[in-house]
Amino acid sequence: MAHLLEAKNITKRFGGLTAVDDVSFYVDEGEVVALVGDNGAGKSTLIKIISGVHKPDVGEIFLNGEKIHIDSPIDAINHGIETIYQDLALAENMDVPSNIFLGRESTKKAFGLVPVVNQEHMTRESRKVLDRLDIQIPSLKSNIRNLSGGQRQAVAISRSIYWNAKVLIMDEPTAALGIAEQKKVLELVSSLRKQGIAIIIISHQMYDVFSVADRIIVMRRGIKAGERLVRDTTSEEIVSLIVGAESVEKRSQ
Amino acid sequence: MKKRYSAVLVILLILLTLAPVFGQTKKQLTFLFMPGVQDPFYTTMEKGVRAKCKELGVNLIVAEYPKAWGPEYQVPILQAYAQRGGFDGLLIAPTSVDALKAPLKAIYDKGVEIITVDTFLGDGDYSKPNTDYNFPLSYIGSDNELGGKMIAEHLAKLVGEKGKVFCEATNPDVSSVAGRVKGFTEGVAEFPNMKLVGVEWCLDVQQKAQEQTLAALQKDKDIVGIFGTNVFSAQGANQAVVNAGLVGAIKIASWDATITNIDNLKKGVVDLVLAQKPGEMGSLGVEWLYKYLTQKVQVPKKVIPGFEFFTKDNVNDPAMQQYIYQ
Amino acid sequence: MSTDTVNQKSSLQERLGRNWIGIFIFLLVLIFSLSARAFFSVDTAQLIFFNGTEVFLLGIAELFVIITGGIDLSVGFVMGFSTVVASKLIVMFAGLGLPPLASILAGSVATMVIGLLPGLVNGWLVAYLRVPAFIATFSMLGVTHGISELMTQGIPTKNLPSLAGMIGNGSFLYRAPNGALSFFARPQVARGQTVIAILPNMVVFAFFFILIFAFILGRMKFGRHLYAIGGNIDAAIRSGINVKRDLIKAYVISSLFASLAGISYVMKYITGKPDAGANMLLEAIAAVVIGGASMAGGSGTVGRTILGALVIAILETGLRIIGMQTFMTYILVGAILILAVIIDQIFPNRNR
Amino acid sequence: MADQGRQAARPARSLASKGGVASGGAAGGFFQTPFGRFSARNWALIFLILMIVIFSFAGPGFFDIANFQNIIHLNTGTFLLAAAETLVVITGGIDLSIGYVYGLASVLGAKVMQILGAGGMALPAVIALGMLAALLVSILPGLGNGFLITRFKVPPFIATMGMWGICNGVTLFLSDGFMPVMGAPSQINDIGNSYFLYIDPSKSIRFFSKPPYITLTNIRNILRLVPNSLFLTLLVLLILGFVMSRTRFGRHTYAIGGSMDAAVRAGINVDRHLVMIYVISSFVSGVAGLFNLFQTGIGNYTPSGANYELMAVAAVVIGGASLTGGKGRILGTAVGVLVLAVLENGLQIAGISAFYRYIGVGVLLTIAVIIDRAFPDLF
Repeated sequence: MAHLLEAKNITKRFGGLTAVDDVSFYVDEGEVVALVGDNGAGKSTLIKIISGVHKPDVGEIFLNGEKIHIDSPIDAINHGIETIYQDLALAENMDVPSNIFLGRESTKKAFGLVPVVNQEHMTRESRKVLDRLDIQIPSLKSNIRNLSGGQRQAVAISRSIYWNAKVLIMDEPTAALGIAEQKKVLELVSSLRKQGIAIIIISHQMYDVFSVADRIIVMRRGIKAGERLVRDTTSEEIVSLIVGAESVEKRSQ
Repeated sequence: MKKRYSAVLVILLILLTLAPVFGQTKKQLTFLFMPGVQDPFYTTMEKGVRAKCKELGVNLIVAEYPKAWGPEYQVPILQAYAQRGGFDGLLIAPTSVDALKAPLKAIYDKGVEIITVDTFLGDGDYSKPNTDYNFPLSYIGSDNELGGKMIAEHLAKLVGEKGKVFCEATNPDVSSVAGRVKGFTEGVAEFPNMKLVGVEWCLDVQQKAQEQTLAALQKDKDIVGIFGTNVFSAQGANQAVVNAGLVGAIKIASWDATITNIDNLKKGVVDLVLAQKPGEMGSLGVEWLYKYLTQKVQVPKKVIPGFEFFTKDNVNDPAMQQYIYQ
Repeated sequence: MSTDTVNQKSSLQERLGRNWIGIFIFLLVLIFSLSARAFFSVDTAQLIFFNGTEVFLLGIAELFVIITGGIDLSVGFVMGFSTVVASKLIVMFAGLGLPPLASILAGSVATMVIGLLPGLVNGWLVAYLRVPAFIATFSMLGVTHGISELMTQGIPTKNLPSLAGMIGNGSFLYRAPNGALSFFARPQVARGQTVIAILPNMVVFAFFFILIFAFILGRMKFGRHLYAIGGNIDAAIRSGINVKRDLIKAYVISSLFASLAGISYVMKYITGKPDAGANMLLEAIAAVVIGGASMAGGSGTVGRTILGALVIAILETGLRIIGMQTFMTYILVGAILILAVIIDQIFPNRNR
Repeated sequence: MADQGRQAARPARSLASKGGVASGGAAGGFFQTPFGRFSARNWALIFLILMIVIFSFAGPGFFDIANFQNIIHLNTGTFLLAAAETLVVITGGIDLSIGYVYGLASVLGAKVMQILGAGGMALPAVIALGMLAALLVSILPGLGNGFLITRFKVPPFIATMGMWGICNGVTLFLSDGFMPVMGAPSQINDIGNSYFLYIDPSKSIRFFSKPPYITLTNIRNILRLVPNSLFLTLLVLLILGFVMSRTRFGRHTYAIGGSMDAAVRAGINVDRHLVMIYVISSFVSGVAGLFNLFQTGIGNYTPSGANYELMAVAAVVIGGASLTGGKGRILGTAVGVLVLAVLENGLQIAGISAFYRYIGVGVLLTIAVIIDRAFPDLF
């Protein structure tokens, strides 16, 4: 069976620098893949290629076995690949439903003529998706500005889910959160996995990786330095892959 | 980077210093006309100046019209034209009684003869010795105080010599306008049953004049007459009366016979229009400059053309048409 | 400045792009000189600087604030306010029996001190009350306008000592036709003889202050701090710069230069009125931006701002001398302003 | 923690939050109560009502339907300009060119009418073509602004300031250097200044013009209601208010002002949207200028000291918008315009120097911003 999302032989160069060098990976339905590596290892470039921000110099992307072209963020979204960046990209001055529906507002005809924003419908739907993910937000009418970091993350995730994301890419989802909120977000990731969504997480925190991921891909200086199933590995092994200690050992032998 | 700029600048400066000074050929007389501000009054004056220059065979340079009333608008223009040079006589409506003294003196010192038209330097009396403003040949302009007074008398007749009147003026700094207001105030005071309820200054902005007049009409609902001291203030006052729906019930006297004012007179929005004679001022100015420069004739220090009054009755009179500012 | 090593690599095209303003000035001078021979003279050059004095000063006023990433909309009316204060004070001192020169000096110095106040308030509002610079200085525009209108009641100040006009319109050095030199006083010569006047007093006055503050901005720690604040305010705070105090100083300097422009106006036109600088805001900001500063802050120098102001001054006087209508000035200044920003984006290294 | 993230995203604000200014603390106590929140949110409205009450006692003739109609009639231009500016301010930009677009439309309309009228064309055609020309031309500066801002990334402040200069120059050229352009048909003046209803208390009601039998002696008894200008103002304000609050276009405008990034990633075509915003702003200013022609009968050059654009920004900010974008309402702006208008009119009628108005504007603006800072999500 074809993988849900598969990237083959991706290479991306910026001038003289090869940011991603011939990397292949895949993610399946209901699977969480963690992408780890040091700063500058090429993680961000890789996901930006998948989410349509950069175009690869070499390589192909397949969705359910079919080759797809991702030329812009909109293309990625249309293919069901949603990305939640570290800064979340929420309009802080607007309320929760407006953000979940941002750019895709539902409308109804006023006077049978003029399309107006259907706030009731949007609020109803938002409530549904939040309930489905078991997210508590006291008032949907409050502006994003007044929500906690975890709540914002939840809104951003709900937005992707509502629009039927098949693949969800999360860039450091827990970085700016308190301990309790980090836990909430990880629970959320688990519940998304149960719903059959493929998730790619970039994270620096070993704890996160080991508590939610099924598989770990380690990047180092643009290449894929290793790939391990979580149940077959330890955090020491992953750390040594990240820093490249193994190769040092090998050379010294 | 900086060095390169300085080098360019230095080279430029050297080039400028080495530049030859081109002398001007002086066969024919050339006059410069420097108006006070862009308005129909001065464009009419320009027509008079132009016609007279043509008649006498004098070259004419018309300076750019300043976009607003004030020495900071007029002086740079004057100086640029002075820098260009090539004129023997200057007709100017100075926009300040003080600020124009120095730049005009500098032009005078270059050998140019000057006549001020419409407005003046100092107190307008160039016959006094030992002042720093007695160098222009002459001041040619209206007796604004007299005009104001005459307006008051005409307006009094229109309203039956009783009731409240209001004055919409422009700029207290302009000698001519201040004179009109003074004359009008004195004129109204001669009628015991009339009262001047206010003087507002719109600073040459018509919208402002309209707002101020409307506020005055709101304050004193029984105003029967309004005097607008120049084009913009009269037009603004007209607008206010139209807005208030009181056309006809309030008599408006207006200074300056612009086309709009005359049209308004025909429509019955305005009831009295005083025409100065800007064309005549201009043409007199050219004539005296020419006579002085060619024949060394003694020029009177003050020349005052009279006024004409337009009313509904004479506005279509062919003899009066020449006084409309075109 | 510091990136000269990088610039060595730059192509000719880039170099032209970075120095377009110098080339532009050269072309302007060339075109005007070819159009009207009278343009190409020392007198015209002096006239350009003389007429541009206020724009130079207001440009510098704006520069100090724009470097910090702010904007000062009040400069025009602070200038107007200062013309009123200066002229009223001079008349008052003269009325108290002080000799003309003393009253002019006392009035000017007092105005410079009073002229610091609007900047102090602006700076306080921006630095401490977090009011955006646009609003704070726009408020100050209204307040200074209102106060100066109330002070004059619509009547520009009259009866200043005529010495003011002699200073404002005079020059530093005169050369009579017979070769005799005299300082400050124009020699008495027969009418029609040319006296060469060198260095108008007001230009000397303006550049005295401009050079001092060019030094402060370019060479002193305070100047460095302003660039740091405009570049990255967080970094500036974290590196221990007293950002609030420096911001206040920037606005005070802006206000000081606006009042210097006001004093220059009083000397030139022997009167003071509230709207004296009303139409100069566009020119002041344009001078800074044409001079390559970014509205986002962190860049701009005194020298380049002066060049920017010079472009405007040359255009204004030049168009008049060649006999063009001045509506062209507005269109050209507007177009050059936009062009300056676009060129900066094509050659982003220009201002460092 | 969350706050840190926000600070990193907006370095400009971090100074503010480090300032620990008292204004943040003022949010406690009274302002936590519903009434307190109401009064902070609607401080401009409360101030407006207070002013009306005070001026009603201070000046004879202030509290009068005729005077209120005057205020609205004379500020038609300001209403429209401020409404136009509101849209731009919500996106986080600014449009400094509107004052001169206003002048340009007025002068161009008058010029076209003058020329066609002199050519002997039929009156309705003259008026229609003049209007058309003014409205079409008023779109151009907006297109230019939008293009410069989106394509060349020129900051809105500079782009619109440059356009200010250009429109100013073109207007000067058209108006022969600052001359009001005269000669437009006088009928437009009647349209611009008449009222919907003319009521003679004792006899009759008439629409659009005064009863023909009225003579000079009883002209002052006529009650005139609803100036035509009010219809225009309401029309524009209602349409823009509706668009901003109820349509996707409005939502996207707020989103762009709140977070450009969020808008881009949500798939909004931000560039096209911004161009449209600047075109609307410019077009509405053109409508305002055209109405000015109908009101005054002359193509009026905009004096540089009038600062229409700055007054519009002032009204927008007093009306509760924030210059950082994402916040503002058309209705609030209308209140902002009324605050400025009533202040000026009241001072004039009360016989107090109207120069206090300038100071008042300054003080009100600062209050508006401090309230905005203290209650960032009230609106």
